[in-house]
Amino acid sequence: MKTTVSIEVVVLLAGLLFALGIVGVIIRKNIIFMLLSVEIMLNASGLAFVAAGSRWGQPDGQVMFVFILAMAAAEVSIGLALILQIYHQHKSLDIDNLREMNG
Amino acid sequence: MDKYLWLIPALPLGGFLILALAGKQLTRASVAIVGAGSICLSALVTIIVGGAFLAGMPANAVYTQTLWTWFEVGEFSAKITLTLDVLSLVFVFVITFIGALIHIYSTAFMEADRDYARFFASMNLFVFSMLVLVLADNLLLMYLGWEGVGLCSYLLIGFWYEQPANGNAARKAFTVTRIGDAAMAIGLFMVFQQAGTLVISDIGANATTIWQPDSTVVTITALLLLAGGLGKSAQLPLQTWLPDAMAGPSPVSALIHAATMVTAGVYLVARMHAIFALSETARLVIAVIGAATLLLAGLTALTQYDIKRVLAYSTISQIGYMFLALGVGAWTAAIFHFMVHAFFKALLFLAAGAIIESLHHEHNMFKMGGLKDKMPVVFWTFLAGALSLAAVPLISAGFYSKDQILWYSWTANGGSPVLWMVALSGALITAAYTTRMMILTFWGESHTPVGHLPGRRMTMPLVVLAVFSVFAGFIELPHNFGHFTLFSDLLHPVLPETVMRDNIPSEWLFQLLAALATLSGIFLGYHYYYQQPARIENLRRNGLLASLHRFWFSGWGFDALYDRVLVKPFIFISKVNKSDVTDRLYTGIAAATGEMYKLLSRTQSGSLRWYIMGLVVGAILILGIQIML
Amino acid sequence: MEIAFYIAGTVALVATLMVITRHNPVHALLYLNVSLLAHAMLFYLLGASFAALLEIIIYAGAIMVLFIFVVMLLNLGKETAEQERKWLKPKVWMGPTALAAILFAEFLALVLSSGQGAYSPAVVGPRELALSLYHEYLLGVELAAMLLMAAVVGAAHIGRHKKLVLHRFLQEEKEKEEEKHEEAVL
Amino acid sequence: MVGAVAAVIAGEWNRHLPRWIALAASVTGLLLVILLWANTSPHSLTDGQWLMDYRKAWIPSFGITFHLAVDGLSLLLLGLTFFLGVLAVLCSWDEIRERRGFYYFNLLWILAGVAGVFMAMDMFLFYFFWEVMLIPMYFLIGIWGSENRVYAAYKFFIFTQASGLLMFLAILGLYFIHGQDTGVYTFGYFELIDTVIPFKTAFWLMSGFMIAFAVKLPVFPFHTWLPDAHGEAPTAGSLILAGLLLKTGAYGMLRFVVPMFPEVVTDVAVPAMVLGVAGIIYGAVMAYSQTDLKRLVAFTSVSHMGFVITGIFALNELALQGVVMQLVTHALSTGALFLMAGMIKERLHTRDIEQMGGLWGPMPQMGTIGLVFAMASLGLPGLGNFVAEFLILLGVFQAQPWVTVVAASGLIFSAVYSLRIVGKIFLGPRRTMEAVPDFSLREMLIMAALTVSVVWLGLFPQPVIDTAKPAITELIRFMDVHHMAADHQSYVK
Repeated sequence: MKTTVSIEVVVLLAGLLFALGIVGVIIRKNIIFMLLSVEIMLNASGLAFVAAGSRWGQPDGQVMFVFILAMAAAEVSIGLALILQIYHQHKSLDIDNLREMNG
Repeated sequence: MDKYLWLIPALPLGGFLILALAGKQLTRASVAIVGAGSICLSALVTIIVGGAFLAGMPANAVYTQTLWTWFEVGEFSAKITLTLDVLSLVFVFVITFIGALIHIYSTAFMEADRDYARFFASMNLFVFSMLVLVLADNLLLMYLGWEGVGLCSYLLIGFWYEQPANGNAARKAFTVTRIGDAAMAIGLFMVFQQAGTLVISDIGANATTIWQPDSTVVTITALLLLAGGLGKSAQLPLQTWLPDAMAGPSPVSALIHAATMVTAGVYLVARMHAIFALSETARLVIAVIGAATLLLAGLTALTQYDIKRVLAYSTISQIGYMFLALGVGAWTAAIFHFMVHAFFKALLFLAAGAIIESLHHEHNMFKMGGLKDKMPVVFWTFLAGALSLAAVPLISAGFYSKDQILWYSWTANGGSPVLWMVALSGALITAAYTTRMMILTFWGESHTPVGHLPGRRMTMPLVVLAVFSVFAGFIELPHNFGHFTLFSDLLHPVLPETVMRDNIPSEWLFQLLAALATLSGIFLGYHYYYQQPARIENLRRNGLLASLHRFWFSGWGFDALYDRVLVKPFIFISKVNKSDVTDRLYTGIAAATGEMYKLLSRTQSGSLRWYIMGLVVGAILILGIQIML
Repeated sequence: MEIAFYIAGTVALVATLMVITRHNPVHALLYLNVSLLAHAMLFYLLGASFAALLEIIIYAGAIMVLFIFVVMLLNLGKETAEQERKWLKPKVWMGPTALAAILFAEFLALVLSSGQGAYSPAVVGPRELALSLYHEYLLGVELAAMLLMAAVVGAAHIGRHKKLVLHRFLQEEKEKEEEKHEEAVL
Repeated sequence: MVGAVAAVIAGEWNRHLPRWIALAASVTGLLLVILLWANTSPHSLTDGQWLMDYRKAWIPSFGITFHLAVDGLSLLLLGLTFFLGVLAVLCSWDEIRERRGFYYFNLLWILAGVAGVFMAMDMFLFYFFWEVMLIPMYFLIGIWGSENRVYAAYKFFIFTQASGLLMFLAILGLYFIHGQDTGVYTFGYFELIDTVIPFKTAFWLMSGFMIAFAVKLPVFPFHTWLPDAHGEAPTAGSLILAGLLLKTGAYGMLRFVVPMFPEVVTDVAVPAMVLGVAGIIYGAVMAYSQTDLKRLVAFTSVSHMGFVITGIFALNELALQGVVMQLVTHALSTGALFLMAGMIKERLHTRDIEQMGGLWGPMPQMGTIGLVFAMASLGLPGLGNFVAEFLILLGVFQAQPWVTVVAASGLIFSAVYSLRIVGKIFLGPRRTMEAVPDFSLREMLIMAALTVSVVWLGLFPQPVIDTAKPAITELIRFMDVHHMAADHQSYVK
């Protein structure tokens, strides 16, 4: 059960996942995929927190993860509600079609 | 008598104020009375004060009268002080006397003009300024008069302001002389810095202790002051304004641009002789400039058509003689020539004015002719002036004054054979163009009918001046003519004796040569313009001579040169930069802000992906900075 | 047991990569689920067993179900996949990927420069976690609760009520436009 | 006495009634100043620099006092302020037809601000007045200006406000340095003036002040707001702007920059003079090419103010006296030219000098007066400007001969543009056939007052010089003391 891992590797893994999440957010035009990518990013940061907490043997990392979880739940519920709404109004999930500002 | 000194300039000033403030309400007659009367009174006061001055010469040979302190800062102090010595007396006499005659002449000449009062106001102001100039006891007050005459000259050249050409001529006159004035102002600063005062007599008294002879400082100071003189006296290289200044009414040309103002430079150099005496270089420069100017202007005068332009160039040329005399150290000769020149040149201008008016404002000499019998008074008086200008031996005043200069240009300490040669050829040219002018105007066929003859008020001053132009020469006779030196004796309290070189040749020879030059000049003019006018045409056909003629006619191309080198670039720079380049900097900042705003507002596109990109880039930057640090 | 860690890490990475590159939303969701399970494994290996449980129950269980519901509700199927295929071109993803790579490289540089050694993670059990959560972070818990509450209300509000109203308006507008169009044609 | 002057200023703040009240207020101010001058000039000029002193705590917790004092320099400028104030009210008598109350309110407010600037002896109060005169000017340009007024008003406001901010920073810097050194936190002028500041800090603080004053003056690269503001402002606005607001910049330099930072001032004297000379020539060249009469006159202001800054940094009595003279005479001559531009505009409805010409015929009186002031601006002896420019150049020559030589070329350029004004407007053929009446009685009164003053200053400038003398000698003494101290220090090292 005992593992010895270097903290760098864990944090790097989190970073890599986070970067993948970013890529996902940017390259996808479909809002659902963007929301998924955001979830990935949240998870990655949760991983980093947990890793840090375990490094020092403190519960704080996990506490943070719990908060992230709560936030993710809230975010997803609102986000999905919005997606539904958007889809009904615009018949599309293309983020570029949804621009209404005249930039 | 010295407490009446202030009256001399005050009278014209009073005339000016009355005319300027109330000129509209006055009738023409009263304008004439105020305008001319103030000057006549001033002339009268001059004669009385001058007589008293000469009769009971005070110990230090000056009358001074301090009116009030102008301003006083620290160690600098300028007072409004008038001072009369023999040098200024000569000038004051010439100014008021000739001025009075010219004013009388003008009352008739300007009779028909709309702005009668304005004319006399300006003329009175001019006389006032000129009197302040010559009576000033310090250089600053002199500068006041100096600029004042410039202003009046401007006003009077541009008197007929409706024609743009007149306005331009006026502007040119003021600007060109102003260049000299600016140099002179710097000269004043140098004088003050070194001498600690601007009072002329103090400078004169202490000059040798203040400056090392022939030091660079004194040379520069002298040259800067000289620059002022060159501007006012229309000497090389600032001579271009004077011919154009003939746009003004003829009495103006007579008073300002022949008799008085243009000789202010001569007065300045004579007045500051203490400084100039200390610098060999400066005097050489004066002499060379004088010689060059007299030759150049003489040759130009030979080619002009406009009678007033001929006279203008001859004025430049004659003042060149005065500068030559000053340069070689013949101070009194210069002043003598100034006085004689003032008489005959004023006469010539007034007579020319009379002719021009009679011929319906015809200036071209080639369209005159045959006036000898039609206008006898004008003819005879003009002849008297012309004789003097040409310096016909023995019978004209011009001969005595000019001969003296010729003589000194070789024999005085600063003289040299080259200068003499130039002066002699100048005499020949002078005689030639004078003859040409006389013949074209008075002999030959009549080309333009004579309108009306000048009245009494115009001819009277002509006659008086003619008498003076003939007889004024006799107050100073050459050494071998009985050595009668009334004039130079008079001036000696102020101006030093002319220092002569050793082993000088006989004066007879010089007089003979000068007379010969004059006569041959007359002969040349007579030959080409009276006997065989066809020859002129032949000469003109020669390509080389024709282009030379054009070159001389244009005043040796100075106008074009200045136009090209100074005026055009100035206007170009000025026009190019009309909307102010430095403003670009600030509008640039404003425009950049505007651009930034547009750029940033473009980023507010509503596109989520862009926002996230922005976030990522920001994160990259922040992390990058952290790595760098 | 390091090998388990590395395997789990690799699985998480690969699954995530698949998530962001899939065209079909359902596939992507399934990969995300795999990824989340791999995360749970990682948490467990790092000694955070409670977190691992939560990850499985809430994330992989509840949240993913939400997603799937939505996908189903919107009936996202083959057309969406086609669309996604058209959008996802190298030209589109090259730039962001490069940016992310740079960001990661910087992150790498920073992490590696800190020089932390290897360690064996301590097990932090649910008990400590609960103590900490309801003691030190009580305020945070309350806030999270409020957040969830707000999310529930908000989701309900956005998802249902407004939709209908706006939807009807839109339809009415459309109808009006069509009528106008017909009039214009006639 | 002091209270009365202060009361006038305070009283002016809330006048909303139209022109008579404005006239009355400014005339009262003028009379008070004249009275003060007459009362104090014979005896107290010799002893002590300050003629009046009025101090009252304002915000004591920050060491801010309501401290006004008047010396010869301020007195002159105060006199000028109210004199021009009267003229400004008179000249806008008929020109302003809308929102009169607010207009005169602004006008008086500016006067109050300017007067306050000239008297304030507390840095905070000074800054306060400095801002007080700014905003009404903005309104004056922005509301009653001509076509492009909003742009001009913004430009004016941004330039002066930004520079004022720098000055405020410098004041605060001075405040804290002084506070740290002595433990006494105060904005008082007399306390701050003795602050010992390390050279480098002093340089930056001085730059703060300098930029504020240089923008106001304006010195060459900061001048670009001026032509726009002048061109668009109403006549009275231009008059006040040229006559008074520009002067506050010079006053600030004389009062604050020079005595507070003597070492730095000596160090930057030459570059500052070069800037001044650049301003002289640049302004003159620019003036030549302008076709808008008011812009033209504005550029002549730039040129004249170049003389001022050159003179200030010559740092000797001659030049400083010249600067004071220049401030007064420039206000009169340029003010008169602006007034004339306004009058011509009222008649011809244009400011474009290309469309003028030959106006001497119908308007000989205006022609004469115009000529007088054109001559004044080119520095004709006998008029006030000559005395000023001569003294400045003479003083500068003692300090830097070469600078003078270049500056003297400004004399030539000034002739060129002044004659262009006269030539284009009054001489030449008539361009318009509209009937143009000559001066009305009111206009004649204004112009006569200005003409008489400028001639009087040209021939009898001594009273002005004597009045300013104590302040100037004090300044010179200050410089000398610091020089000696600096020399002493270097010996010690």
